[in-house]
This record gives sequence, structure tokens and C-alpha cells, in this order.
Amino acid sequence: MSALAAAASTGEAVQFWVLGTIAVIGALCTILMKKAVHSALCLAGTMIVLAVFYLANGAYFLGVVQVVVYTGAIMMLFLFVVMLVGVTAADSLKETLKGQRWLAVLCGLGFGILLISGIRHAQLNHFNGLGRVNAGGQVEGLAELIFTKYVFAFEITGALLITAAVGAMVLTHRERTERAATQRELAERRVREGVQLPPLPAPGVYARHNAVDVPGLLPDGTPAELSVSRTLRARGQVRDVSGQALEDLKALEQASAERLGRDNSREEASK
Amino acid sequence: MGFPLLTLTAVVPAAGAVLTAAVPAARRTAAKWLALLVSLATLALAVLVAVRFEPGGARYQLTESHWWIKDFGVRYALGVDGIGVALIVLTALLVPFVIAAGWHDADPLETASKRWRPTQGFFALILAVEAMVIISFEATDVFLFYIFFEAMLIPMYFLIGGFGDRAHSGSDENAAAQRSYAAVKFLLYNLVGGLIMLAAVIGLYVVAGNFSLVEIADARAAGKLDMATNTERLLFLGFFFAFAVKAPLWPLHTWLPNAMGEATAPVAVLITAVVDKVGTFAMLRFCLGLFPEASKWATPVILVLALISIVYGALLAVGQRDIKRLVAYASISHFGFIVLGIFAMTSQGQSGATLYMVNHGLSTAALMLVAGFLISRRGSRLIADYGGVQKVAPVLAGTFLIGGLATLSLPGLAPFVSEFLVLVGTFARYPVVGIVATFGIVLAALYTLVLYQRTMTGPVKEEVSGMPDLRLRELLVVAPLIVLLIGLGVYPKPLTEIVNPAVEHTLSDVKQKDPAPEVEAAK
Amino acid sequence: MENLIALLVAAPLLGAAVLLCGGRRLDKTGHWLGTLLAAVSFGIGAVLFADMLGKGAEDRALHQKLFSWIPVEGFQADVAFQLDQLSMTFVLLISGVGTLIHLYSVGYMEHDERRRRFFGYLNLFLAAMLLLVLADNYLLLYVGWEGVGLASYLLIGFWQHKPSAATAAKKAFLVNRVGDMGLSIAIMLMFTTFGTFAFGPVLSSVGETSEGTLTAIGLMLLLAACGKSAQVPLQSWLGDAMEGPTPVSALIHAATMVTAGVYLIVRSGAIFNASPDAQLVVAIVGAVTLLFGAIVGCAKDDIKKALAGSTMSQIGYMVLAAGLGPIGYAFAIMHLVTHGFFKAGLFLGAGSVMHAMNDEVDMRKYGGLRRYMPVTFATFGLGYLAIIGFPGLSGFWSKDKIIEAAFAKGGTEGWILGGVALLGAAITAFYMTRVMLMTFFGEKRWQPAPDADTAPSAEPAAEHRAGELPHPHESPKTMTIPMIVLAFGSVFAGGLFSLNESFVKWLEPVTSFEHGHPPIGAAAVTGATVVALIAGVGIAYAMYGRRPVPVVAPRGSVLTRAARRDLLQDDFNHVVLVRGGEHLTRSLVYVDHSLVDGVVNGTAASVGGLSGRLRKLQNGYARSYAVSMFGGTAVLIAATLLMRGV
Amino acid sequence: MNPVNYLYLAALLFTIGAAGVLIRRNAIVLFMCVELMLNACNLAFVTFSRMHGNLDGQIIAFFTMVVAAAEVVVGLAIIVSLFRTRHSASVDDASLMKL
Repeated sequence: MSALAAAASTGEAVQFWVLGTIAVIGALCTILMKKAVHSALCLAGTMIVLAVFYLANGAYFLGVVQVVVYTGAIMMLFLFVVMLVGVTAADSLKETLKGQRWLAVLCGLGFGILLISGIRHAQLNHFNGLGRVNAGGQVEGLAELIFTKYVFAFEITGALLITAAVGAMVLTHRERTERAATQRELAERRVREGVQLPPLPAPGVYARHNAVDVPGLLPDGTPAELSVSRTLRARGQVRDVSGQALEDLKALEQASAERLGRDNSREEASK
Repeated sequence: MGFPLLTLTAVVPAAGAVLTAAVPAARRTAAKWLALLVSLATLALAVLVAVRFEPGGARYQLTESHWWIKDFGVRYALGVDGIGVALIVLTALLVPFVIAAGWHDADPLETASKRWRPTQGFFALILAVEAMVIISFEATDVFLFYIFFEAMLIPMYFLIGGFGDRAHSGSDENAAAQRSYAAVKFLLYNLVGGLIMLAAVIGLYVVAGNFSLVEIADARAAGKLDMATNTERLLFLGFFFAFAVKAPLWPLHTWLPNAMGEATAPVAVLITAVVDKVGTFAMLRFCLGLFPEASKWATPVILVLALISIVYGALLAVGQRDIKRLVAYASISHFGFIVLGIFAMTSQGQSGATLYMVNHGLSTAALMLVAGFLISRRGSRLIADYGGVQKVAPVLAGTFLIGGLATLSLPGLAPFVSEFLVLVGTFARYPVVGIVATFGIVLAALYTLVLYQRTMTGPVKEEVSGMPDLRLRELLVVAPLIVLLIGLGVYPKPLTEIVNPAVEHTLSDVKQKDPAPEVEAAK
Repeated sequence: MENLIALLVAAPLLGAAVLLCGGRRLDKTGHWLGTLLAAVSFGIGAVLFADMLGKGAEDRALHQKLFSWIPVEGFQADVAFQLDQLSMTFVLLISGVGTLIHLYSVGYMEHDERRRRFFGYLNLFLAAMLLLVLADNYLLLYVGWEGVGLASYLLIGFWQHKPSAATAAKKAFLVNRVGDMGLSIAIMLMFTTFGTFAFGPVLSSVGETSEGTLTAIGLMLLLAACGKSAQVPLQSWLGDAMEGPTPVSALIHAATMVTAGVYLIVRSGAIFNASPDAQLVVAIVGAVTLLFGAIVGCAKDDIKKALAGSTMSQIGYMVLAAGLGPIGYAFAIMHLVTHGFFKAGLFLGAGSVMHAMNDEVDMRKYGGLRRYMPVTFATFGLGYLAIIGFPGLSGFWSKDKIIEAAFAKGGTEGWILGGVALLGAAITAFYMTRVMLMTFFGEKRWQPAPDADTAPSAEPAAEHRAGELPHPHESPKTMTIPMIVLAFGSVFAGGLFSLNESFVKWLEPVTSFEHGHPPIGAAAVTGATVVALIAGVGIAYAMYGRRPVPVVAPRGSVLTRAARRDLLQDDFNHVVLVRGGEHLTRSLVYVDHSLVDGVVNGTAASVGGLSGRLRKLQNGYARSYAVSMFGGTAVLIAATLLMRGV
Repeated sequence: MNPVNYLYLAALLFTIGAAGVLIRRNAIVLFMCVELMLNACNLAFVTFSRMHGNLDGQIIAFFTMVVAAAEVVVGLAIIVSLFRTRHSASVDDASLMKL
């Protein structure tokens, strides 16, 4: 790889303008998408673009790390959580706090303008690229710095990371405090409460499919909500097939009626 | 420097406060005796101060001075002039009476839990107040003075809000509400004054570069330190406002009736006879000493305010239905006299004002404490609930009458001397003001005699009929006060001798001469 | 010798202290102790008097300086006494009459369980009164001045369980306070003018100051005198003061205290001499009061109130005389002394009568008492003759001289004052004859005794026999002896004093006497006086001697009705001062609560409201906090950028 | 072209992220926006390191990443437990900071 010059080459310029646009769009989508999943994906895209920019800026190692750590680990973590909370749960973008959105936009604009004017005002033209420092291999250079100059910061961040991991576990992990109830106790409780004595209806009964998200049908053909797991209901991911099932039933009866009618005529003929 | 006597007079009650507070709940009586002994010890020290003080000597004596915050020129500087000595003795003298009079005021009710120790707190707070008042009488460093001038609000706040008068018309909640209202009012009024004063103190530092009363006064006298006229006036107003709140001057007086009405009688005495004196004292020492020109500039307005206080306070006293509030308004009227005497800027006026501070302390203490005994017997503060007490409790009525006569400054009793001096001193310079102020005499007679007539004379009310006369403890509290009132009325010379030189110094501060009589009669 | 002066004051003062602080163990003997100490004071006075007589006229004045009272820069007040002829006269009068009345009270207050305290108060009064007349400067005089005020307050209100008594006491003290205001202003004026207020320097250097100042001082002194001596317009308290026990009325409100005003004016004679205006005002006040009191005295049915009116009018004579200048001072004092005798005697007689009549004070319910109580009748009669100025008796000598002096003032005011004085003499004769006739002559109009609590002037000294007819009896010795002594005084004192003008000569060094020559000749004036006297007596006899006296007072003319109400003075006071004052205070209380206090509370409330509105910003939503944080950061960056000097 | 543009881009992204934090209610999206801001900073750091010609900028970026990782871990854990208790990941539900 050639040492980067102070000024960027034309190719880099093209790359910047194209990918930069993508990055911005990604960012905007991140904050505007209704569904968390989509936001996450857009963000991932932006990050990849950033990774490319790192590379373009000569921070090869950092670029790789960006891809691996961020796009690989962190975003995946996000996705996991999103799954946990509910992939398709869309939160309305309707603002509830009065004037919040306008204030936010105002602050954002003002802030951006400030930053940009600040940068503009800071006369940053002289770039002496990374050629010299990357001469001895970039990774070696980084390693040297980390283990000499920034060793303490490094150690401390390490400690921080571990603490964070432990903390996450502590927060999410729930110790079972009481003995698990036996079958008998559960049965007794059900009887005592008297809400739902028999076991819950199974999904898909009388319905064409027996997938878990299809509620079983009651004798009158209406769907039995109880037969679908609560989570699905909460997410509104229940597929209602009762209407279709009723049509099928009608068709069935008609067919049988035709056949019976034919049988009658045949008997008259036999006399 | 020598032996730090002044520090000791302040430290002893402070230490006593800590010890008293530390007494365990069960040993309530021990706490009382401890507090009483400490206050008596303080009195002994104060008397020692008065003895060691040479009237003819330097202006500030028994001085102590150590750097406290060197960077800001703040010193721990003490020193007393005659006025300070008189007031220190007064304070140290009154506190034992206050403690003895409030002997049972803070006993916990039977319903209270065993670990609840209000008694210790009550007496500890009283001693704390005493310590702070004494040191603010001694401080010759403006900043040091300010600290304690403000700090004494804290124990006073708890004394008013925490230990109310049990004789209260209305339910307990109602009483508690009014009590806390009074306490908060007291605190807010004085804090506002204090904050404005703080600004002035800082301003003074900016102008003068240090906080030492003596240095600044000398510098001004020598003309080395010249303030712009407006600066001086603003600083003066900053100080004066705080003192006018503390020594309630119309129209900043409304906290006093609430505070004195809701607090127990001894605490009320503490407020009006001891704490408020710091205000008038500070007018004399700081306002006049630091800002002579501005003082002269403000004199007309202040005199008018003082006049209003005198007449207004007296008239409102006539209109009161609550004994303690009546005494409070009477005090407002008397403080008007004190301020009048201070700003008349004649030696008679200022000597009179200083004597007035002492005598008013004694007379109000006598009247208020007896009123407290009366109220504690009947359980009501309303004048209308009494009548014919003189028949069933003659001694109580007699002492009450003497206290009242002292309040209306009957000749032969101490207050007459001071009041007449103030009037003469004022009249010598501002005849009209003097004459208007003289109406205060008549009004004072009016409210005092009306109070006496309605409570003590007439047919005996049946609620009153079973009322016991003064007990020994109460008599021991009142008798010395009465003796002092009569003694200082007949022979005030010891007091005047201590006070006069200080007054001369103050007058020389403001560069004022007594107006010479028209005719130099053959003396 | 002069060291004895302090003892004059000290003896009764000691008595007061002992009796008031002594407690119950003195109940048995207290009254004798008090009487003894009063007598001691009189004895010392007599000794000093004898000593004084031994000296020449000029060097009779004695001085005693006890200690420096209020030493303040440029302000010297000493506790010092001055005993000259004027003071001497008063000392003897006060301590003498005082002692007699102590004695009388022993009997009169026999049944009162608080007799010890009564005597304590009496001694206190004696001490204060002696201090008043012995002081050598105005400030110390002021002490005595207020001291007697206090004593009279305590004694008028001695029966405090009676609201009327308590009110009367308060009224007396307040009205006197108004007078005291005048005195203190006068003292202040003296201080600013002369730099001192000791009698010597002030009175000697009167000439060096302007007449205006002196007039001001004089009028202020007159105000004080009006308060103490019940002169118009401050006379309203004297009538009510009769609520006190009768000995008190005799001693304080007839013989001694009420004459303090005359003393003050005479003592300050130099000042008045130097300012004719003030002097004229004094004379006018005296004349007005003279008639006022006399008219009131005519209408009252309460025997004590009638006598009170007469006191007022007699003091009017004295003030009138004092207002005439050097030609009058001596006669003012002379009349003061003789009046002290016969008026005290009359009051004691009245007390004796009331004592006998179950404390009935309404003269319309007396009548025909002369047979039942001869001693009282005799003494009272002699007093009566003395006061109306029956030729030869004390009153004649003193009053006649005053009338002469009034005429002698010359000019129209001389005629007017003289005429008024004559008229007064006639009215005096009238109302005193009325009292005499209604009380001792005519048929019995006795009524059964009312209950103790409804009694008009329920003096619990005497035991009550509610519902019974009184059976009058002569009073005990302790009461009659003083009456007899005073009767002697009221008969002979005047003549004695007038014997080749001994009294005038005696006072001359102090009060600077000069002969007044009435334009119509002294003899004519005397004749006119006698005529007036006869006229008054005649009319009275025609009205009350001939026809029977109705038990229930007739409605009477407008003047009578007004006079019964003290010529509406009290009504005026009530409407203007009391009502007005009440309204004022009530409105002020309201103002204080709503305005002065309201402003403060208002600020507090507004601050509270403001903070409450600000509180809305704290809606608890993390995001809105975030916005403010973000905005703050933006602002900070902007600030820094600007700071870095764009 | 002048590499300064990278800085402009970073500023833009940062602002967008910040606005997102303010606008969105869903805690997860909130976190994403925070990540976005962090990344913007990283980009700036990298650009600076190129400007000054030394690696310190990149080192700082490293640390930023590490810290970001830690923060995300803890934050997400919090979100999860929040969701467990109140069945919603909206930050507005946790409005107990009111006086």
C-alpha cells in the first residue's frame, strides 16, 4: 500500500461522495424507520460504509475491527435484543411530548451548523498523511502505542469491559427464589382459580394449518385466542383463518347435499 | 493580648450548650441544672468583664485578634466598648432568668416516647443563642460579626418553631401551623436582611480591603479611605436594612408579634430583650462607626420611621386582644425610641438609647415572664379570658403591675431614665420630633393600664378563681428583675459611667457636637 | 440640719416598702406603723420649721444633695432637696393632714381585709408628695409628680373588684399623663434653653432668653398643672376619682395632690412673671374652672361628687390667684392651706356620714342627721362656714384676698376676673348650703340599704345590713379626732395667717409679694363678697330649706342636667377620644395585618406561584431533559467559539 | 478533494444521531443513535490521525469502540430487564424523574 498523500486522490473523492451519501441516507433511515429491525439494518450499513472510510483513511486495522466488532458483534447484539423484544413491533413515530420534535430538530440544526462552522473556521488544510508511521507496519505501531503509552488506559478499558459483561449478566439473570411448583400444585391452583380447568386448546384444531400462529377454531368456527401463545398475540402476529375455514365448511356441505340428492332420484327410479 | 476573657464568655455557654444537649433523656432535671449553672458562670464572667473594663481607658478593651482567613483579611478580632459591656452583662443577666422561667416549658408530654429529649434541646438552644449574641456584641471584625449575626437565627428558629406556647387557642394542628408560620416568618425576614447585609459586607471589603472595624474607622477618620458618596450610602443602607429588620423598625416589624406570640414567654423574652438588641447595638457600632456621612444623610428618614414605630406600635398594642402580642407591639414602640435616640446624634440621646436597650430588656423580661406565668395558669393568651386576678393572686398582680409601670416608664423605675434621656436628646436637636415622640408616653400608659385593668381588676372570673399565686421559683425569677428596675431607676450612675465614653467616641465618629443651650445658665 | 430633709421623704417611703412587702404578718399592726411613720415625718417637719423660724428671712432656704442621679455628658440631674418657706408650708400641710387622715383611716378601713396595703399606698403617696415639694430641680419634681399620680391610681382603684373604681383609676392616670406630657416638654425646653433644669439656675437666668420660649415653657407647665389640679380642660377625672375610699378623697383629691399644680405654678413664678401671656392664660383657666366646678357642684346629688366639684372650683381660685402674679402667689398658697384644712374636714365629715348611712352617698336619701351625729355635724358645719367664706373663718381671709387681687389686676380683665371670682363665691355659698341642708336638716329621707354589690359607691369598709333602714351613729374616736383638729384649722388658720400678714411675709422671699390695690378699694370688695355670700345662702335656703327635698331628683333645667353630667365633658371625651381611638386602633390593626403584612405574604405567594410554573418543566421525560442538555451544549460551544474571538 | 470533508461528514452523522436520540422513543433505537454518534466521533478521530500523521487518533477510536461495546452490553441488558417488567421499551414510560 502506498503512503497516503496529504490530499486525497480523485478516486478517493468519488468513493467519498458516493459512500458518504449512502452513509447519510443510512443514518437518516436509522432514525426514521418505524421498525427497530430496519433501523438496525440501516445502521449496520452506515457502519460498513464507515469501515470503508477508515480503510480509505489508512486506518486499515481499525477498519477491519470496525467490521468485526461493530457490524459483527454489536449490531448482532442489537438484533438479538430486537428479536427478544419483538421484531415486527412497530413503534409509532407520532410525538407525544409537546414541542419535543421541533426543539430536537432546532437543536440538531443549530448544533450541526455550529460544528461545521467550527470546522470551517479551523483552517485544516495541511494533511501530512500516515506514510511515515505506517512504514513499520501499522499494527506494530498501534501495538507499540497501546502497550507503552496507553497501557494504563488499555488495562482500565479491559477492566471496564469485564465489569460491563458481569453487570449485564447481573441485570438480566434472574435467580429462581422459590421451589418450582409440582404438577399437582399447578392442578390444584387451576381448580382453585377456576378460570381454565382443562388444558389450553391446541393451535390449529379444525383449522387447515396447525402452525403455532394459527388459532384453533371453536365449534362455531370462531377462533380460540387462548390457543395461541401470548407473545404472538402481543405482537399481533396471529393469523386468523376462521373465515376461510367456514367457507370450506359450506363448500363441504354443498357437495354432500348434491351427492344425497342424486341418491334420492336413484331410489325413485328403482320403484 | 493577655488572657482571652471575651472568648471565654462566649465559649462557656457554647460548651454548656453542647454538654446540655448530650445529657441522656432520662436525666432531664440534670440538664436543666447544668444549663442554669452554665448561664450563671457566664454571668460571673460577664461581670468580670465589666470589672476589668476601665471606663476612662481605650475605646476597645480586652481586645483579642488572630488571623482567621488571612487571604480575605478576616480576623478573629474581639473587643468591647462601654456599650458592648453593658449589653453583654444584660444578656448574661437575663439568660439565667429565661432558663429558670422556662423550667417546665419544654418538659415532654406524657404521650412522648422515652427517647424523645426536648428539654435538653430547649436549654441547649438557649445557651447557644446566648453564646452567639455575646460574641456578636464582642466582634470588632465585620465579617466575624456577620457570621454570628446570621448564625443566631438557627437556634432561634428552632426555639420558636419547636417549642411553642402550650396555651394556644385552637387545636394542636392549628397551633403547630401558626407556630411554624411564625418561625418561618422570623427566619425569612432576618435572612433577607442578612443577605442584603452580606452584599454590603462584601462591598465593604471591596472598598476597604479588610474587615477590621477599627482599621476602617481609623482610616476614614484620618481621611485615608475615602468612599464615593453613593457607595457609602448604598453600603450603609445594606447594613441598616438588616439591623432594622432585627430591631424591628416599622414597616419591617410584622415578624415580631407572630414570633413573640407563638413562642413560649421565656423565648419571647430572649427574642425581644436579647436578640433584637444586636440590631440596635449594631446600628450604633457599625452604621455610625463605618458610614458617618451616610448616617447623617439618612437621619431624617430614619427618624420618621422611628416616630412611626413609636406611635404605631403603641396604637396597635392598644388594639391587641392577645397579651403576648400586646407586649410585642409595645416592644416595637420601644425600639422606635431606641432608634430615635441613636440617630438623634446627641450624647443624651445615644446614652439614653444604650440605657434603653438595657432597661427595655429588664422591663420587658419582667412583664413578659409574669405574663407567661399568668398564661401558664389559665391556659389562654386572650385578655378577655381574665379578670379579677388581683383578688386571687395579689403578688402576681403586683409584679405584673410593676412590670407594666416599667413599660410605661414611670419615674423611679429604670426605663424612665433612658426614655427621658432619649426624648431630651432628640428634642435638643429636633424639637418637633421630640414632641411627637412624647405622645408615646400617653399611649404607653393607655395600653399598659388597659391591659392591667382588663386582666387583673374587676369581678373575679370563675375560670380564674382557682388560680394559685406566684410560686417560689417564679418569685425568684421576678424579684431580682424588679429590684434591678428600681435600683437602676434610682441610681443609674454605674451604667452611665460605663456608657458615656463609648457614646463620646461614637459621636466623634460622626463628627457631631451637642447643640449648646441657648443660655449658659450659672451651673 | 439639712440632713434631716431626706428623712422627711425616707420615713414614709420606708413605711410603704415595709407594708407592701411585709406580707400578712403585718396585718395586725401595719396601720399603726404607717400612721407612726407619717407622724415621724410631721415631727421632723416641725423640727425643721422651728429651726427655720430661728433664722433670718433670707437664709432660711436649706439644700441637701444626696447623689448625682443621671450623669450624662451635658446633662446633670441630681437627687437634691431644697427646703425653703414654700416647701416648708407644703411639708407641714402634707405631713400634718396626712397624719390626721392616717389616723382617721385606722377607724374607717377597720373592716377591710386589705387595710395594710391601703396604708402602704398612703405612705407611698406621702413620700411622693414630699419628694414633689422638696425637689430642687424639675426632673426630680417630675418623679414626685408621677409618684403621686401612681399613688392616686392605686388608691382610687383600691377596690379594684368594682369595674367603676378600676376605670376611674385608669382615667385619672391617663388624664394626668397628658399633663405629664406637658411637664416633660417643659423640662426639655428648659434643658435646651438653659442647659439645666434645677430651680436656681433656671429661675435666676429667666431674663436672658426670649419671651416666646418662656411663654412656651409656661403654657406647658400650665398643661401639667391642669392635669394634676383638675383644671379645665383636664378636670374630668376628679369626679370619678371619688370612687376611691373617702380618706383618699380627703387627702389626695382635696387637700394635697390636686394642689400640686398650684405649687408648680407658684414655684415657677419667675417664668410666668416674665411672660404675661402665659400668666393671663393661667388666670383665665383658673377663672373658667372656678365657675365650672361651682356649677357642677350645684347639680350633684352624690355628696362626694358635690364636694369634688367644690374642690375643683376652689383650686380654680388658687390658679386664678397664681395667674395674677406677685400680687396673688402668696394668697394662692394661703387659700391652698386653708382649703386643705376645711376641705379635708368636709370630706372626712362626708365619710363619717356615709359610714353611718350604710355607705349611701345620695344626699337626697339623707336628711335630719344633725341630731344623730353631733360631732360630725359640728365639724362639718364649721368647715362649711369656712368654705363659703363666712367672715372671720379661714376661707374668708384667703378667698377675700384673692378676689381683691383679681380686681387689683386692673384693666378689663381685672374686672372680668374679679366679677367671676365674686360670682363663684356666691355659687359656692349656694351649693355648700345645699349640701348642708340636704344632709343635716330637713326630715329623714332614709332608704333601706341596698345590697353590697348594687351599692352606688359600695365601700365595703362598713358592714352592710342589706334591706334595713340605717340607724346613724357617731363615728369612733379615731375618726372624730381628726375631724375636730381639722375643724380647728379651718376656723383659725386663716385669721392666724392674716395676722399682720405673717403668712405673706413668710412666703415673700420665695414668691416676691407686692400689694395689689383694687380700683374700688378693698373694703368695697369685701362688702361685695359678703353680699354675694348672703345671696347664695339665701337662694339655697329658699330652694332646699323651705320646701321638702324630693328623694328622686327632678328632671331639672337643661343646665342642671348638663351639670349633672359634668357639663358634658365626659360625653365629649367619650365620643371624640374613646370612640375615635377605638376606631383608629381597630383600623390600624387591620392595616397592619392586611397591608403591611399582606405585602410580604403577597411576595411569598407570588414567588411560590412562579416556582410552581417552573416546576412544570420538570416533566420527568428523559428525552426532554436530553433536549435541554443538548441545547445547553450547543449554546456552550457557541459561546466558546464566540469567545475565541471570531 | 480535501480530507476535511470527512470531518464534515462526521459532524453531519453526529448531528443526525443526536437528533435521533431526541426524537425516538424506542430505547433500542435510541441506543443505535448513540452508536451512530460514537461512530461519527471515531471517523473524526481517524481523520485527525491522518491529519497529524500519528496513530494516537486511532488508539482513541479503539478505546471508543471498547467503551461503546461495554455501554451497549449494559444498556441492552437494562432494556431487556425493563421490557420484562413493563412490557415496553419506550423511554417515555419511565417518567418517574418528575418532582
